[in-house]
Order: sequence, then structure tokens, then C-alpha cells
Amino acid sequence: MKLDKFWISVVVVLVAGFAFTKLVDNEFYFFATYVVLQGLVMAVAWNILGGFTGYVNFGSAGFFALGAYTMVALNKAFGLPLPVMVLIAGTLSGLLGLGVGYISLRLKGVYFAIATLAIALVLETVVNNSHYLGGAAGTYVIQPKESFIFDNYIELLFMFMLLIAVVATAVSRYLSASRLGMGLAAVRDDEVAAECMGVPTLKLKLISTTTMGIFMGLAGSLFPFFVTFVDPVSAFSLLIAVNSIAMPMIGGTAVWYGPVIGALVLGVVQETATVTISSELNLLIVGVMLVGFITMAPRGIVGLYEDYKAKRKGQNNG
Amino acid sequence: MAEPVLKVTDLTKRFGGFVALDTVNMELNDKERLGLIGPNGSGKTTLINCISGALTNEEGTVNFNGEDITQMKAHKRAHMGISRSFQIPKPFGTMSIIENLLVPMEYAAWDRVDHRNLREQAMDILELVGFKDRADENSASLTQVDMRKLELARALAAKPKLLVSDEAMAGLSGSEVDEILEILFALAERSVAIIMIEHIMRAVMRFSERIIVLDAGKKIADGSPDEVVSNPDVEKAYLGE
Amino acid sequence: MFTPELLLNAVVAGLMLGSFYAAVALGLSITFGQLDIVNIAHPTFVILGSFVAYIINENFGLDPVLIGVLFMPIFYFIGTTLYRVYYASFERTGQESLSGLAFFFGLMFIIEVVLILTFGVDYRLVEADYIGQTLHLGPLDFPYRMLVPAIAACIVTGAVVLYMNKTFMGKAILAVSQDRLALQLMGANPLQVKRIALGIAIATAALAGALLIIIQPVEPSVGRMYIGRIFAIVVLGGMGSISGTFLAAILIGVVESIISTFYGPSWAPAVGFGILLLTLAIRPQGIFGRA
Amino acid sequence: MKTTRKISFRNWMLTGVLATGLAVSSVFAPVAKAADPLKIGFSMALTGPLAGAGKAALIAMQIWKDDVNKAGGLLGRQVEFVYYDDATSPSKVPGIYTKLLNVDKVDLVVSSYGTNEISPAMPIVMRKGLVFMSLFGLAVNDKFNYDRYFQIMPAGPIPKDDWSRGFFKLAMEQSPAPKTIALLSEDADFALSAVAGARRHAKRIGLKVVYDRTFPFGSPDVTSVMRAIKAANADLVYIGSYPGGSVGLVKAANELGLKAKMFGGGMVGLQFAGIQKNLGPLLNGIVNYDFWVPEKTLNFPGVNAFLKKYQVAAKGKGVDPFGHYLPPFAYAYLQILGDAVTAVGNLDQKKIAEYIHKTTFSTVVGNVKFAKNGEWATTRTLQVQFRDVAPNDIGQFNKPGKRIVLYPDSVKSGAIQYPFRK
Repeated sequence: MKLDKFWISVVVVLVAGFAFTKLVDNEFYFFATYVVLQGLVMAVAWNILGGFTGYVNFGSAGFFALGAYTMVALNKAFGLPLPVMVLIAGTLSGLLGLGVGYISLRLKGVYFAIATLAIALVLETVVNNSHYLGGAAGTYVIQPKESFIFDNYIELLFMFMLLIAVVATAVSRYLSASRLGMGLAAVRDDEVAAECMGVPTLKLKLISTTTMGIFMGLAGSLFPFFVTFVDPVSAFSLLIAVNSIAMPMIGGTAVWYGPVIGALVLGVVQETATVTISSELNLLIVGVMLVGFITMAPRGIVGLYEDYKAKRKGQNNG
Repeated sequence: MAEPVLKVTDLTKRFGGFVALDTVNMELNDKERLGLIGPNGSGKTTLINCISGALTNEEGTVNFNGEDITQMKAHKRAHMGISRSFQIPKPFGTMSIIENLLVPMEYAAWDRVDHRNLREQAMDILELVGFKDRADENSASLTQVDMRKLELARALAAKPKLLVSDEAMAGLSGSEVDEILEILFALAERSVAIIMIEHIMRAVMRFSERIIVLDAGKKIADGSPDEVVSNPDVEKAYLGE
Repeated sequence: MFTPELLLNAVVAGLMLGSFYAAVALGLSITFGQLDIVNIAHPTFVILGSFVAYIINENFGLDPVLIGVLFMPIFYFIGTTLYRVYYASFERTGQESLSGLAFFFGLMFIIEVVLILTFGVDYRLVEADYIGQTLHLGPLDFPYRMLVPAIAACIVTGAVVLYMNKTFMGKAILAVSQDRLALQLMGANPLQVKRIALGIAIATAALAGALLIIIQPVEPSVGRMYIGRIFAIVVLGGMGSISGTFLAAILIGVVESIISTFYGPSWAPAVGFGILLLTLAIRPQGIFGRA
Repeated sequence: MKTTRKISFRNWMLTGVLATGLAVSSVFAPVAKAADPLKIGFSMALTGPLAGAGKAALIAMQIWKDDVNKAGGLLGRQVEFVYYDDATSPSKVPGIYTKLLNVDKVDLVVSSYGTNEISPAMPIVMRKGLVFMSLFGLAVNDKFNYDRYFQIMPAGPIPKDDWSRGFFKLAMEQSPAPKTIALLSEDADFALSAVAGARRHAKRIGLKVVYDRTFPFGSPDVTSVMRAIKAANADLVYIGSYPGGSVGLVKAANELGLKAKMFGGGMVGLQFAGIQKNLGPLLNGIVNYDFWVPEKTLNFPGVNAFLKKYQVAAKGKGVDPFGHYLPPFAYAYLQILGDAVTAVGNLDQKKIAEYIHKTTFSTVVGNVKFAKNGEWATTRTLQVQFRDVAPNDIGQFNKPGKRIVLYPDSVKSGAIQYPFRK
């Protein structure tokens, strides 16, 4: 029963997204929604590790950029079809995730967080020094002329990102609602106890980091075609790292729909701010919302809603 | 005579230059209630860490159910039926009490439980420790004694053949000690071999069929409670010379 | 292009740079290493210190180092206040690891953006007579721009080491990280101890910021470049050992300096992080840490 | 772990939130109304690393707008700006230009400031076939070859090479001619391109490159770099750097007593009054690029009037107080667009582009004629040498005599001092 409703929503979202591309030809909406969806994928991916197992990834931008720069390299070297390159980019990021998972064997807590940050910075230095990838100066990526069944390329990118977002959400939901999710939650709460209760902690962490890596790489893979100009500063942007932490924190990290809600709320607010107020205030908004939520509503919007519901239930009963 | 459920042979564990356990040998029979005592730092916790797999030993072997598990990871040992509680309770703090029990049922006891009615089975165990009406309470906000009970309940939910109880009574009041002891006796009746580490001698003496004494990483006594109490080495270890 | 003179100068420059890094990492060593508070916003407080030095220097012409010292009490107060918020929101409820991290992340952004909205993103500089002068000793050059911050950094590091080892409160701060039982036996209130420790940590940022703006021009987001570097230093230094932090800072400074002199500076940051990753993989307790 | 009922409810809630998200974005739906004012749209770096320049450019652009509107507007319509802050982040640019064109329905677009913020707008602008006036993009059109792209920075038809042409011409006129050169570049786009050009010149002339390195953007430790350069003992030292690095390098060069004959080249930052004041006499002798300085030879019609307005408007805005470097060009790129629109008489983009291609414009930055690729037909990248700079006096830089124009000859205001330090 519950499965049905979720999958119905998935189909509804995808059909609505497709209809959107056919009915609306104002490209701006696709740009804005694309950015929100990209944030959503990053947030959901981050949460698969951070929210479910409690390992904080500070280096989200590194995974994102790995996806993006894999695309740059593949496009330049072979010019393969878009879906093939996207899959390769996701795979490579997934492998990086797998490696990061092995790091978690030795490094817990803050050490792990710093190691991920360090990995991102090392990757950035490598890109900065790689002439093939454009180095620090950046490189151009020309969008292909044909855009499949869509009117223009941004609609194609939008639909592709929507698909990735839906898949990421479905995977995240599957992970959290299944036996795996219970194991991941046990790892988050107490890794030693989890292991002694028969939870194969390393295996679960590897699944978690790899899944995270794949989706972050997928989110980044379309980026070069979206901006058409990639440089390390924007691909490794700190805002990407902050957003992928802030969105789950604002939405609620404990459940799969927390980061989805957080990403939609923060993403829409940010996109609105970009075109109405100023972008620097944008950062301030993230900062203030992040600090506000974690000090006053540590379980995020989801937690606020549950508290509210519990309170109302209490009133009704009392 | 039946094969012992647990057999530790010449187990030595070093941390750097420090020898925490020195050629320890021990056996445990099916359904036996064993007390493990010794002064602070004598190696009790290290020994059960080596048995449960939280630590691995480079020298000596650990056999469980006739199988060599020396190199086996902790979660595999849990699958085979070794379960433990922790001295400092480690509940899964974001989960409710009953969810804490479902974790070992879904993992350690995966091959042994009937998956059709996990909740009912968990409720059975909760009833045993007196949590029947509190199944959906959050586990992080329990009192000390309730945490200890949850530790034992969770260890039991793994459907173990061997249960290790690590100082489940430390810091509890007299009546609370009795409550925990009741639970442990009830567990023993469910055909589980139990190793109990405890400082509270009254509890150990009452509970154990046999007692092993460790001192400075060495086994210094192994016998019935009365034998152990009258052993001069034990007296020396506890009281000093 | 290798000459012994160049190597010698590179090492000397690295020593000075490293001493300065120590001043920046000092506060983090206390918060992160000893209090388990992951203050990722520490470099941003350093930048705040730089801007304070800039404003006062611009308007009253005071020496930047003096300004840094004068503002330490105010930063100390900021630090103790910060701890109250931190404790009330996270430590009390046991949420410190994940939420605390995110809290400082957000704080970093808020401070940075407020600085940008107030001062813009232009590079700011301070003026002092010694900036631009150099002390020549034989073949060695000591630009005062580096030498003055290095000496100040050594003094503040030494002062903190003395404080930690010689005073009651200092010993209590060490005990917070190492031995809670000892802390209780000493009869110290852990909350007060931690509050004071965070105060001291943020106070060092006031001085470090002043030193930074002597060395290089500063704009609000410069702090980000220090996040990785100082975390690397603190981890290398063995988490919370002040003298270890100092040695690690010197090591990073010298390595960066030699690499950038002989091999080209564009790889210098990766070398620092490479060392960090290696350390984390092989010896997580740090090169200079306790086993 | 959650009950069935809860999850299913939340699924619907999720769908609702998604739908709301989409609905919220439709709030920006265009409100149809008579397009009375003529709207010019652009994104600008008002925050982020380039905000100092971006904000200064915006002030200059607004001065142009006021001037034009006072004179009756363009095509009889009042000019109105629609602009958004791109935060110096290339990834924001495509969204902004799409919104400008599809939601705000602007009549004309111009670019943001800087190569990285200009490039991402190109595909969108090209798809609509719009004339694109560009503000300080370095060789952006090399990749796109768009015939309606016009770039106001006076780099020249081969931007990357023309950039340093003057520096090398000056060097080779000296006797004895220099033989060796050290190249150093901060690791980011403009600096790398500038040094790449210098490298080609060095090769062409036959100078021996004795040092050729990059250093990370924003690196605090440039002393070690300068020490290595000094040890390389080159006759010429050509540097591509950004403000932070430039300041550090100039200081380090003085501290270590750099002995080169010519020092400078492509150092960004030395054009700004705040940095000039801070460095003071340390600047003396440095030969560096610039675009406009208050020398008599560059006194083009309208430029002084413009700067007067700018200097009033800039007070308290946290931007360069004199506005020599970028603002006149930010004024001029709109001036050219305005002149072309007026001459064509309508907004036909094709005709406007054709007109700009064939016309020599008289602007506040002098006469501007574009080459086929949209760059200036001839380079007017100045090489200026700092002279007689006194300490602690910001006002001196608003007067002639402190930055002597050495190149190009058409606007030359003095002779080189060689070697740069006695």
C-alpha cells in the first residue's frame, strides 16, 4: 500500500515535469528549477551518509566537481552520448565514495569530516594544475545543438536532473525504510554496539558512502552543460558544500524526506533571493537559517511538524 | 561429555608493550553460568572483547560451537550467537526501546528468528525485563537502571547461545541489583550460556555456577564459588600482600 | 637554481611563516583539540581580528600588533558568550558532534557575509613603519613583515603553554581533554573551565588576525583558505597539544616554503593536505601526538 | 520503523511541497504591460571576489543612464536597468540571463564584469541573436566566434598577446637589450592568459626563460616565490597576479631587493587607489599595464566630466575613489551601444551589430573601432611606470605625473626609467 502511493507520486512528479517542459516555454523556470533540483540531489545524497550513518561529509563539493570534471574530460576526449558520460561520471564519484568509506574504518567523527574536506581540496589542487581540464582558468563546454525530444537543451537538462532527483529520493527512501536503514541508524547511534548486534557496519558504511558518491557525481555531471563554462572556483564552490549540509539540517536529517523538504525550502528561498534581493544575502540566509534551525529546531522542519502534530494530538485528547 | 560452547586457548593480547592478557585458557559449557572477576585492569573487559570480536588477538585461538572464530569480525560472531551487553550502556539513542531490540533480531538473529512476528517476539523479551508498556519510549531518556535492562534485553534479542554481561550492575542500588539478577536468571533459563563480569561479589556468588579470576592478565583461579573464595591467590590479588 | 643560500632562506622563511600559522592554529588547538568543539569558524574570527586591526590602524594609526593585544579581552568575552550558546544548544542535549559542526559552519557564513556587507570585498591593509623593511643578517633575509608576526606568534604560544602548565585554570583546561576524573578531583567546574578555554581560544584570534593583516592584505573570505591548513596543523600536532601544534605549524610552514621556492608554489597546498591525509591514515593521533 | 500510515501521509505531503515549489516559482510570471521604458538587462558582480570592480562598474553605468535619460532617452524611451547580482559566480549567470530575456523581457543585454562571468551568458545570448557588449572579458570570443560580440577592454585584436606587447617592445628598445626573463603567474584565468602571452613574446624575441611558475590564488606566502625569482637573476620579471598577490609581491620585491631591469607587467591591483596609497614609494619604477591614467595624453572628450560625477557618486560605496581603471570603460560600452541604437533607429540586433562593426565611436575612453572578432582593432593597453610616488598620499594618484604612459606611442607621456631601480 505505502509502496503504491510513493510510486504514484514519483510518476506524478515525472509526468508533471515532462508536461512542464511541453507547456511552458519560459526558459527561466527550467534554470531556476534545475538549480533547486541539483541542490536536492546533493542534499539527499549527503543525507544518505550524514543523516543515516552520522558520518559528516565536508567535501561534497569534491564529489560534485569530480562528476563535473569527468564530464569535461569525457566530452573533450570522446564526446560520448550524454547518458553514457553521466553514468561514467556517477561511477567514478561512486568509486571515490567507496574509497572514502574505507577511510571511515580508521577515522571517526570529526577526523572523518576533515579527511573529506582534505580530499576535496586535494582534488581541487589537482584540477588547478591540470591543463587538460582547463586548470585554474576554467574551460568551455559547448552545449550540443540537438536536444532529443525537447525544445531546447535546458529542458533536457531539467528533465534529466528531475529524473536523477527522483531516483536519488527513491533510493534514499528505500535505504531508510528497509532493514538496511535500520542497520545504518544503528551505526549512527553507536557503531560498536551495532557491530556487536550483528550489523555488518563496514559493509553498510561502504554502501552508504558509495551511494552518496554516485548521486553527488550525477548531480555534478550535468553542471558543465548547464553553465557551459566550468572553473574550479564554481565547481568546488563552498556554497555547494554548505548547501548540502544545510538543506538536510533544515529539513531534518533522520528521515528520507527531511533533505527533500529542506532542499525545496532553502532552494526556492535562495533562487528567489538571487533574482530579487542579492546573492550575498543569499549566503546570509543559508547561514542564519542553518544556525537558527540547529539551535532552535535541531530536528528540522520535519521535527517541528511532528512536535506540532503531537501537541495537537495532546490537546485533542486532553 | 558434551563439546564446550566456548573454548579459549592460550589467548595473549598486547597493546604496544603492555600485555593485557597472558596465555589465558578457558572453557564454557552449554547453559553454564560463569562469573568472571578480577581487580580493575586485570583484563576482564579485554578478554570479553576478544571473545565478542571487538578486539582481535594475534596469539591464541577462540573457538565457538566447535568453530575457530579468532579472525572473525564481531558482526559474524553475533550471527553465530555471541551477544553482549556493555558496561557503559550504548543504546541506539534515536530509536525507541522496541526498535533497539529489532536491530539484533534483523541482523544477528536473522537466520534464527521467525520473521513473521518480530514485534511479538520483541514484546516477549520486553515483558521479561518489565518494559512491556514502554516499548515506544525513546531509549536515550531512560534511567541508568533501565538502560542496563535495555542492554540485556537487546543482547537477548540477538537470540544468543552465549551472552556476555559486562558489569550490568555497577553503580546500582541493592534492590536494583536484585532486579537485574532476576533478569539474568530468567535468561539463563532460556538455555543461554552466560558470562557475567561483576564487581558486586554478592551477585556473582549467587549467580555463578563457576567463577574465573583474572589478575594482571593471567588466570589465577577457576572453580566453584566456594573454591575460588578460599583460594589464597585470589585473596592476595584482591587485598594485596 | 638550487643554492644553499636559497635553501637556507627558504627554511628561515618557512620558520617565520610556520610560527604565524601556529598563532592561527593555537585557538583551534584549544577548542578542537582540548574541548572537542569543532570551531570551523575559527579562521573567520581571525579575519574579524584582521578587520578590527584594519579599522583601528586606519583611524588612529596604532600598531597592528598592539591592537591585536588590546582587543584580546573583547574577543575573550565573545568566546565565553559563544560557549554559553553552544552549551545551551548542543552540549547540554548531547547534540554537539553533528549539529555543533553545522552551527559553526553557519556562524562562519554569517560573520563573513556581515563583514562583506559592511566592508565590501576589497583587500584591506594596515600600515606600520616596519612593513616593507628587511633585516639582513649575512646571507639571510628577515622581512619585518614576517619577522614581527613570527615573534609575536612565538610569544603568544609560549604564554599559552605557560598558562596551561603553571596555573590552576590552565591545568583544569588540560584536564578537560584528558581526564575528567582529575577535573572533578581538582574541584573545577567543567562548564566554567570550558567557557574560559573557548574565551582564550577566540582571544588568540584577535592577535592572529592582526598578524595576518600585517603579512598579507585581507578580505572577508580569506579565512576559508586557512580552514584546511589549520585543521591539518592541529591534527598533525596531535590534537590539543599546544607544543605539538606549534611544531606541526612550523613543519607545514617549512614544507610549504621549500616546495614553493624550489618546486613551484601551486602544489604547496596539496602537499599540506597530503601530509594530513597520510597522517590520518597512518597515525591518526598525529605526528607529535600521544600514542 | 515508521508506521505505514505515517509514511503514506508524508508521501502526499512531499508531493504537495514539490507542487508548492513549482507554484512559488511561477510567482515570477511576467506581468504583461506596455514596454514603455527601454530595458537594458545584465548581471553584475555586486558581491563576491570581483564585487569591488562590479560595484564601480554599476556606478558608471548608472551615470550613463542618467546622462542619456536627461538627453531624452534612447529612441525616445527612457532607459531602465534590470540587473541581478551574480556574486562573481559563473554558475549563477545562465539563470540570470534567461530570466532577463524570458521573464523581464529586456530589450538589450550587456555583460557582467570579467571573463568567467561573461562566458556563461554567451550561449544564451547567442541563441537569441542579441548584440552583446562585453566588459573586460579576455578572449572570450575565441571559442564562440560570435559576430555580435563586442568587447570594450582595449586589449587589442589578439588579446592574449597584445596584452604584453608594449612591455616587450619597451624592453627590447633598451641597450644593452635584456637577455633573460622570469615569468610568474597567479593561478587563475586572467593572470595565466597574460603570462601565456608574455611567454610567447619571450619565445618570439629569443629571451631565455629562467623561471616560469604559478602560485596558488590568494597565497599568503609570496616571499618565497620572490626569493626564487631573485635567485634566478633575470633581466626582466613579468608577473600576472591579482590584488592580494600583487601587493605581496611588490612588498617582497622591495624586502629582498629585487635586482631586475624591468619589473611588473600584468599585476592587477596596482591600478586601484587604495592599494597605490598603501604601497606608496614601493611602486616607483614598476612598469605595469593600465587602461586609463590622468595623463594629458589621455584627456578624451567627456572623460573628466564623467570622472567628476563618478568620484562624487563613489563616496562611501566601498569602491575605488578615483575610478580610473574600469568605470570609464563601463560608461563607454553603454555609450557605444546607445550610439548604435540611435543611429540604427530601432532595436534590430543584426543592424546594430553591423553598425558597430563599421563605425569608429568617439567615447570617454577615446576613439573605439572594433576588429572582426569584436576586440579593439588596435591595442591600447597602456604600459605605465610609477614615478615619484610619495608615501601616504592618496590624492597624488588623481593627478598627472605619477603614472607615466610609456606605450603605446600615440598616447605616450614620458620616457622609461631603465633599470627600474637605480
